Amino acid sequence: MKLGNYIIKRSLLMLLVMFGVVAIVFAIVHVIPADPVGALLGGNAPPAVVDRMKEQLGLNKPLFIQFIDYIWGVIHGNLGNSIQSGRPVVQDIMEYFPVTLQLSIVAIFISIILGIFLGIFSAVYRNKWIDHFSRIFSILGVSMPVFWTGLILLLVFYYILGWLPGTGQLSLFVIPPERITGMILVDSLLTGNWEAFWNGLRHIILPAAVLGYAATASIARITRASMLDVLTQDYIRTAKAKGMSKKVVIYRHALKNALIPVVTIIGLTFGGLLEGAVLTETVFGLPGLGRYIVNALLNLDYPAIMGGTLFIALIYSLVNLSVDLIYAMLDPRMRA
Amino acid sequence: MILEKVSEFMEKRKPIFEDWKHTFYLWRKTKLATVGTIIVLIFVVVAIIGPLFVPYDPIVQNMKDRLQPPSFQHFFGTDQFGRDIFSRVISGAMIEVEIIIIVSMISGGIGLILGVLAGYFGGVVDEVLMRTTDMFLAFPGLILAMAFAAMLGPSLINTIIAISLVGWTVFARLARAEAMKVKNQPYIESIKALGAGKTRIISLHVTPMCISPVLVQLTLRMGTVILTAASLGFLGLGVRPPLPEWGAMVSDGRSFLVEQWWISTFPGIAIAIVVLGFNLLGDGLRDIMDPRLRR
Amino acid sequence: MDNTLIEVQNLKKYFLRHGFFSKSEYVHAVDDVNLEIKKREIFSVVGESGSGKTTLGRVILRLTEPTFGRIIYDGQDITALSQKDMIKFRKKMQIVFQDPYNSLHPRKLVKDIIGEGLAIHEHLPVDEISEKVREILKKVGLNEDHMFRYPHEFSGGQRQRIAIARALIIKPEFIVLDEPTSALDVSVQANVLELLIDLKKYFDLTYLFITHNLAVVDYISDFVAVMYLGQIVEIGRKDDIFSFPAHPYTYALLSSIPAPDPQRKRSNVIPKGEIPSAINPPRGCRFHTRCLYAKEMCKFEEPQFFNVSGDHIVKCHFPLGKA
Amino acid sequence: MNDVLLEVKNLRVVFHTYRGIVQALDDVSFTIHRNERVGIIGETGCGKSVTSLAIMRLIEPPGEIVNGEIIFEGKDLVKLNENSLNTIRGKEISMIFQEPLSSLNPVMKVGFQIGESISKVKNISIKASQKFVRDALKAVDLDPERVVNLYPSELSGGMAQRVMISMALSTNPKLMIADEPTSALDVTIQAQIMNLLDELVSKMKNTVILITHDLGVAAQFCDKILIMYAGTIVEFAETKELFENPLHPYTKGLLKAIPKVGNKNKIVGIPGSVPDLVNPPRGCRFHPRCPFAMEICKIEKPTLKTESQDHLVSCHLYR
Amino acid sequence: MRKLLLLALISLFVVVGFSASIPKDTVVIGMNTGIFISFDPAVCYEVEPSVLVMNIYSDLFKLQEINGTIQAIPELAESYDISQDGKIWTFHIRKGVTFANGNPLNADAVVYSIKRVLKLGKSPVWLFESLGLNSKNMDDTVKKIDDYTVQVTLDKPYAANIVMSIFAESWGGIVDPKIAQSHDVSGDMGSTYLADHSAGAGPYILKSWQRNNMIVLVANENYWRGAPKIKTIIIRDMPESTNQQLSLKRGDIDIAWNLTPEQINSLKGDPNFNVVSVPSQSNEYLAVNAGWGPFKDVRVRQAVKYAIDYNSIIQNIVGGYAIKVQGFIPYGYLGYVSNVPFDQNIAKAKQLLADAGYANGFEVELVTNTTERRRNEAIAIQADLAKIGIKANITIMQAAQMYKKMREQGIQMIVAGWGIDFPDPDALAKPFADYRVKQLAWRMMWYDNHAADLAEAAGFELDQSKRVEMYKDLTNYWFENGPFAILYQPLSYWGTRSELKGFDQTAKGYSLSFDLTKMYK
Repeated sequence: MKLGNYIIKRSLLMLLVMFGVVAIVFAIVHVIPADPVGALLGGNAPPAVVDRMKEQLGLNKPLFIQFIDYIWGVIHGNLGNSIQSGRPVVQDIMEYFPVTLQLSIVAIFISIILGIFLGIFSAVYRNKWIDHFSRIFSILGVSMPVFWTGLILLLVFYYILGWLPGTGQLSLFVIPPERITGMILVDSLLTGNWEAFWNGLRHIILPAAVLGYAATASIARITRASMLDVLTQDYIRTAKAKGMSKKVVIYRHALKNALIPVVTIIGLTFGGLLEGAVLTETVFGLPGLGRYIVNALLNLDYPAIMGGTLFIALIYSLVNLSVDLIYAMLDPRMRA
Repeated sequence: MILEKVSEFMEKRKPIFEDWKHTFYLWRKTKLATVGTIIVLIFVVVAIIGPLFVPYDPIVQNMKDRLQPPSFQHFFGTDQFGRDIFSRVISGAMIEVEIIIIVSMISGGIGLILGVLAGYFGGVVDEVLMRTTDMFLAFPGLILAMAFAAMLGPSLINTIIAISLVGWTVFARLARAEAMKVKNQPYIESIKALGAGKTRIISLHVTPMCISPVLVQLTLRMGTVILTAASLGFLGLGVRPPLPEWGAMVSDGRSFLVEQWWISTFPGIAIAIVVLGFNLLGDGLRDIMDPRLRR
Repeated sequence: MDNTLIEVQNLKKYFLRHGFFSKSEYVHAVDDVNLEIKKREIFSVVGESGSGKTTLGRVILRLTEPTFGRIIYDGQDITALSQKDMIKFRKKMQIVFQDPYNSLHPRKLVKDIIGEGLAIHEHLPVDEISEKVREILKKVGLNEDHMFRYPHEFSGGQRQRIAIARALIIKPEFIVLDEPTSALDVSVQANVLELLIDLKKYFDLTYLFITHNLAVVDYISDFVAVMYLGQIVEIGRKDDIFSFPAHPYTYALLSSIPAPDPQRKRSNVIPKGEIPSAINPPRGCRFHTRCLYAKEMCKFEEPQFFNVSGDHIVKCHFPLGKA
Repeated sequence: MNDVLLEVKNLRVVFHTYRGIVQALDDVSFTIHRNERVGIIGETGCGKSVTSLAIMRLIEPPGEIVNGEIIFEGKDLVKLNENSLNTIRGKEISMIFQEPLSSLNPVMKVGFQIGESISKVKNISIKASQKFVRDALKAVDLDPERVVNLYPSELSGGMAQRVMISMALSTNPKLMIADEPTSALDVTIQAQIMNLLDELVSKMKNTVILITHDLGVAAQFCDKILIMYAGTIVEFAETKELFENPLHPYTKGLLKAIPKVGNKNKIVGIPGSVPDLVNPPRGCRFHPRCPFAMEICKIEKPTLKTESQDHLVSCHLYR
Repeated sequence: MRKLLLLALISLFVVVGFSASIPKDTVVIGMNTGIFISFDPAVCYEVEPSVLVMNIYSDLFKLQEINGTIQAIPELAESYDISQDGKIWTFHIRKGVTFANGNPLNADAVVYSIKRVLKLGKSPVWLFESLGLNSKNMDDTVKKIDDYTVQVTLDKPYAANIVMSIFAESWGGIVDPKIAQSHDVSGDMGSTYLADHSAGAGPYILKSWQRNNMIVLVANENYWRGAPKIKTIIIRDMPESTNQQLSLKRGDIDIAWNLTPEQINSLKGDPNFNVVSVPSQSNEYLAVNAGWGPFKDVRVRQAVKYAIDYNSIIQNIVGGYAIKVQGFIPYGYLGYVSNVPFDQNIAKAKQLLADAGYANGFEVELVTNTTERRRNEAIAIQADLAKIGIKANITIMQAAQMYKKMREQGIQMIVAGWGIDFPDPDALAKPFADYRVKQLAWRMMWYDNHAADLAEAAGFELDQSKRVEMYKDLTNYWFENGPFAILYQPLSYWGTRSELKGFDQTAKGYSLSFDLTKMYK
C-alpha cells in the first residue's frame, strides 16, 4: 500500500503551507502600526512604563529575530505566551478549541443532513416547485448575516417562545461533566452525566442551527449539481434498464456516486464553519477559539493571533487531508 | 443603402444572434435565474437612480425624529440619529455595488490571471501558486479579512482590499482547473500546431474559456462579499461611519433589535434579498453555461 | 533527388503517469519507432487503441516532445529546433484531429477558426483573411455563409471539413490526419475521404494517415505501418501488407473485420485475450500473449525486423508465409 | 401459433428543445418474432437508439413518446405504469449499451451489480444471488472469483462488455437489446465479443435486437436487418436479401459508401447531410439526398410496404 | 434516512421547555468578560475585573463615596502616621484579620504584597512608581517595623489623598504570601496561579474562572467584617448586549452590565426591573492636536468647542446617562467646576473660524475606537462639525492602534475617554493640563507652560481651599486655551431585576469602588 507515502507527502506539503501561514500572519500582524502593550496598559500609562513592558515581552527586538524566535518556538511546540493573558497560547487553545470543535461538528452534521436532503429533492424534482423551494430555502441560509440570524433566533426561540436556552454551553446550575475532551456533549456521555448531556444539547441547538444553516447551501448546491450529473450517467440508465425501482435508482445507484464530490465540499465547508464560529460564538457567548482569536485581534495580541490562526489552519488542512483520503476510499476509480 | 448594409450585416451574423437567443431562451427556462436576474437588476437600478428619489438625506442627522417606527413619513422608520432608514437602505445600494464591483474586479482579475498561468504552464509555476492558495485557503477568510482590516484600519476601501485579498484564491483554483482542461483540448492543440505562441494561445484562446466558470463563481460570491462586509462591521471593522453600508447598518442596529427592530431588520432584509438574488443568478448562469445543456 | 519528406529514427515517447496511491510509472507509448515517409504519399499507421499511433503522429509534429530519437523533415532535424525556430516549420506541417466536436474552439466563429493560421503567420488585413477563408471554404465543400457561424451549428462531417480548411489555409506540405473519419458516419466518411484525396492532388500534399480502420487504410494508402503496443510490427506497401500479411497480428486484424457481406462467415483467427498495458509491456515479442502461433522463444527474445520482400519488413520470429 | 414477440405500431417520439420539437421517431412500425435476431442499422441521429430506449420506456424528458403502441407479449408497454414496467425491464427485456465502462456503476463491485439483477428476478437477496453471479460470469469467459470483487474501473473495455452481457443474460430475458455493443471496442475485441454473443444467444435462444451503425457487424450476426433514416424505417428485410437486393436508394447508397478490404471499387458517399429533425423535409425524408427523387417524394410520405417476400421498403419507386 | 429526520424532530421536542430560577442567595451577572486577563491584584488593571479584585482582596485603605465625593478611608490600616516632611508613611495594621483560608494577615503580608506589585512590574505598577516606589529601592522604601506596622518612604510629599487612594485600589490588595509563594512558577510569585485563584481577605473568594464563559465567586465566611449575605455570585460572559437584555428579561441573570442606553431605557417603568446609575469616574472628551494645522490657532479650538451639540449627545447618544460637565475635574471631586461655558453656537463657531482664516473650513481626520458609543459620538460630532464647514473623516481604530498613534502625537482629532486612576483632582489636572507628564496634553501637543505650572503646583499644595482655587483658575484658563472639549461625565448604569436589592449602594463610586457585600435579595 502506497497510502503511507501519500500521507507523508501530503504532510510535508502541509508543513510548507503552515510555514507560509505563519509567515503571512506574522507579516500582517507586525506591519500593523499598533502597540499591543498600549492596549494592555490602557490609555493612561506613561511612556516609560510602555517601553519597559515592551522590553519584557521581547517586542523591541528586530522583526526578523522575532520571527526566527517564533518559528523556533513553533518547532518545539511552543506558540509563545499570550500578551494579554500571559498564559501559553497552546494552553489557551486547548481550553477554547473543544468548544468550537463541538459546535462545528454539530453544525456540519446539521448542514450535511439538511443539505443532502434538499439537494436530492432539488435534483429529483428538477425545476418543479420542490426544487425552487428547497433551493431558495438553502440559499436563504447563506443570504443572511450569521450574527443577525443568531440574534433573531435568540429573540424568537429564547426570548419570545422560551423553548431553548440563551447563552453559554450549559445552564447555570447544571453540574458540568468532568473535563476529558473539553467537549461538553462528549464528556457528559463519557461520564454518563445525562442531565449535562441534554442540557448541553439544548444549548447547542441554536448556535449549531445558525451555523449549520449557513453552510447548508453549498452542500445542497453541490449535491444537486452532482445528483443531476449522475442521473444523466449511463450507469443510471443501466440500472433503470435492469428494472430497478426509482427509489433504488436514486438512493442506491445515484446517491453513492453523487456524494463523492459532496465529500470534498465538506472539507471546505468545515473551514467556513470555523469562520462562522467567530460570529456565532460572540452572539451566543460561547467560550470558543473564534472568540479567542477575535479578542486577540482586537487587542493585537500577536502570539495569540498567530497561534490561533496557525492552529485553525492546521485543523483545516488536516480535515482536508482526511477528506481527500475519504474521497479516495469512496471512489474506487481513485484506487486503481 | 445603409439599411441594406445593416440588414446584410445582420443576416450574416444571424448565428451570433441565434446564440444569444439560445442563451436568452435557456435563461427564461431557468425560472430561479429569472428571479435572480430581476432582483439583481432592481438592485443595480436602485443603486444608480435610487439616490435621486430618496425622501431624506441618508447622512444628515435629525435627532428630533430619532427611533421612529415605520410610518408613511418614514417607510422603514428612523435610526438612533433620526436618519430615515428607507433613504439609507436605498443610498446604501450604491455602496454595495461599489464594493461588489471593485472586489470582483480585483479578486476575479488576480484569480483569473494567476489561475490561467498556473494551469497552462503547470510545473513549478503551478506548484508555487497552488501552495500559495493553500495558505490563503487554510485559514478562514473572515479571520484573514479581519487581520487585514485590523492592519489597514476599518474603512470602505480597506474592507474592499481585505475581502479581495482573501477572495482571489477561489477564482485562481477555478481558472486553473479550467485552463488545465482547456489546454489539452484538440482545439488548443490545433492552434499550437498552427504555430501560435504561448501569449497568443493564453490570451486569445485559453483565457476566454476560463472566464465563464470564474464569472459564475464571482456572481455567487458577490453575495458573500456583502456578508463579509457585514461581518467585519459586526466586529467593529467595517466601513467608516456615517456611510449607509448595509452590513454596518445591521450590526449598528442590532442593540436596538428588541425595542426598535426596524433599524437592523430592513437593511438585513435588503442584504438577504440581494444575496439571494446573486445566488440564484449565479446558479442560473452555471446552468445556462453548462455545455451539456447548450448542445 | 531525395524523395523522402520525413524520416523518423529511433523515436521513443514515454509518459510519466502519477498514481494517486501507487508509485509513478512510465507508459511506453512509442517505443523505438523508425519510419520514412515519401513525398506525395499517403502513409498510414494502423493499430488498436493503446498502440501509440496517435502519440506517434503528435510527436512527429512535436506537439508532444519526444523522449528520445530524431525526426528529420526534409533533411533538417526538427527535434533539435527551439520552439521559436519550430514556428516556421509549423507552417509546413499540420494536423487534423479525430474528434470533430472538440477540435474547433466552441466560442469562435468559423472565419476566426479558419483564419487563425493566417493571423499567426501572415499579418494580413482582415479583409484579405476573409477572402482567403472564403476561398478555402469553397475548396473543402462548404459555402461562404458558413463563415459567421459557430462550430456547434455544424454536423460532424462539416466540422471535419472546417478543421481541414484550417489546416490547409497556410499551405502546408504535410498533414497528419489523426483518425479524421472515425467519428463520422459511413456515408459522410466516404465524402471526406474523397475530399482528402482530391485535396492531396490539388495541393500536392503528403499525408500521415492514422486510423484503426483497415478498410479505410486499404482504400486510401500507399504505404502502411501496423503498430502494436508502441512498436511497429509490420511495415510495407499497402498491397503487400493486405495481400500477404506477414505478422500474425496483422493477419488477425484483417480477419477480425466483420465484412459487410452475409456470405462471409466470421473468422476464427481472432487473437485471444486483452491488449496488455503499455506500462509494463510483455517481454520478448509484445504480441506473444495473444498470438495464436506463439512459441516459447517469443516470450523471451524480442524479434528483429525481417525483410519479407522489397520494402516489406516485419518484426516477428515466425512470420507467416515464410515456413 | 403466435410467434410475434414485439410489435411496434406507429411509434412517434419527440424531443422538446429550444429550437423546436425534434421529431426523433416518425411513425415507426415493425414486428419482431421469437428467436429472431434483428439488426437496426442507421447513421447518427436516425433514431435507432431512441427506438431501443422507447421499447424500454427509457425516454426521459425532454423526450416524449407522443403516439403509438409497443406491444410486448400482448401488453402495451406505452401504457404500463412504472411498477409493472420494472417487472418487465431486466427480466423480460434486458439491454446492453455502447459504452460498457460508463454503463457500470463505478462505486459498486461487479458481483453486486450482476447480483442486483438476479436477486430481483429470482426474488432473493443480493447475497444469495452470488452463486448465480459466478455462473453468469463463467458463461462469458470471465474468472468469477477474481471479477466479482472488482470495480468497473479495474476492468478493460472488453471485460466490461462481457460483464454487461452476463448481467443482461443472467435473467434469461425473452428479448435482449444490444445498443452498439462493440462500437467503443477495438476490432479484435469486437470480434471476440460478437462471437461470444452469437454463441450465448444461440444457446439460450433469446430474441435479439442489435443496434449498430456497422453493416459488417450486422451482416454477420443478424437474421433480419432494419434500416432507419432520419427517424423513419426505410427498409426491412432478411439479411441476405438486403445485401443482395437492396431496394431503397438510401440502402443502396450506404452499401456503396462502405470501404471494404480487398475491394478496389471506388467508394461513393451520399451527398448532403442528415436533415435537421426540427424541420424534417416534407414527403420522404430522404428526398433531398436521393438521386432518384421524384416530384411525389417531396410531397407525399411513402409508407412501408411489402415489396416481395418479407422485404419491406418505404419508397415511392416501388408501388 | 427518513428515520434520521424523525429522530432529529423528536429530539428537538425533548429539548424544548426549560426553566430554572436563580436561588435567593445567588446573584447572576451578565457581562462582557472578553478583556478579562487576570485576577491577580498585581496584574489586573482593567475596570471590570478590578472591581471583582477589590471584592476578593482587602486593601490598606478603601475608597468609598461619602456625601457625593469619593474618599479613601482606612481599612486594613487601622491608622497611619505621616512624617513631618510628608514623605514617610507608617501604617498600623488591623489585628486579628485573616485571609479567607484562615492564614493571618500581618505586616509581612502587606510588605510582600506591595513588593510583589513592584517586582512583577505589570500594568498597575506605574501608580506605585508615581509615588517614588520601585523594584530597585523597595527594600529601603517598604519596610516591616513590627508584625503589625509597615513603613513606606515616598520620594516627594504627595497630598495624603493621592497616596491613600493609590493604596486603596485593586493593586493595593493584600495577598497571602503563603499561597502565592507555594504556587511560584519560575519566580512569578504565583501570578500564573492567582490569575484564576484567590488569596485574599476580601468578602468573596474566586472559586473558578472559565475564561470567556463564567466566573464564580463564593462568600468568604471568614470575612473580618462578617460574611456577606449573597453566598454565590456568578458572572456569565455575554459579549452581546442584546443577549444580556434578553437574558435579564427572561430572568436568567440578575444584573445586565453592558446594556446600551436604549436597552436600559426600555426597562424603565417595568416593575420587574430597576435601573441603577451612578456617576462614572471618567471623562468623555474630544481632543484636537494643538500642534497640527488649523488647531494651532486657539480660535479654531474654541470654534470646535462651540460647534458641538453637547445636549444632543447627552440626550440622544447616551440616553441621558451623563452629567453635563465641561471641566476636566468630574462631579464629586475636589475642585469640581459646575460652570459649563460651551453650548452649541454655530454662528459664534463660524465667526471664530473665519477670524482664524478658515471661513471655508478644512478637512480633518477624526479618530475613535470601535466601541459603539464612541462611534456614535464621533458620528454626531462629525455632523456638528459639518455645520461649521469642517469635514471630519471618521477613522475607527482598534484601541491598541489608537493609543499607539496617540502616543506618537499623530492624531488630529479624537473622541475618547479618560478613566480616573485615583480619586484626586491631581489624577486629572496632570494628564489634561501638564504636558511634562507626557500624558494627554503632551499627546495633543499642547505645550502650555502656564497650565503645566499650575497643575504641578496644585499637586503639592497642602492647603485644601487654596488648592481648590488653583484648580478653578487652571480650569478657566484651560477652557479658553486647551485642546480638549469634555463632552460629559458618563453615568454608569445597570439593569437589574427588582428582586435584587441594594445594588445602588453596591455600585456607588464605580469604578473606583464597588462593594458587592451591599447586595441582597
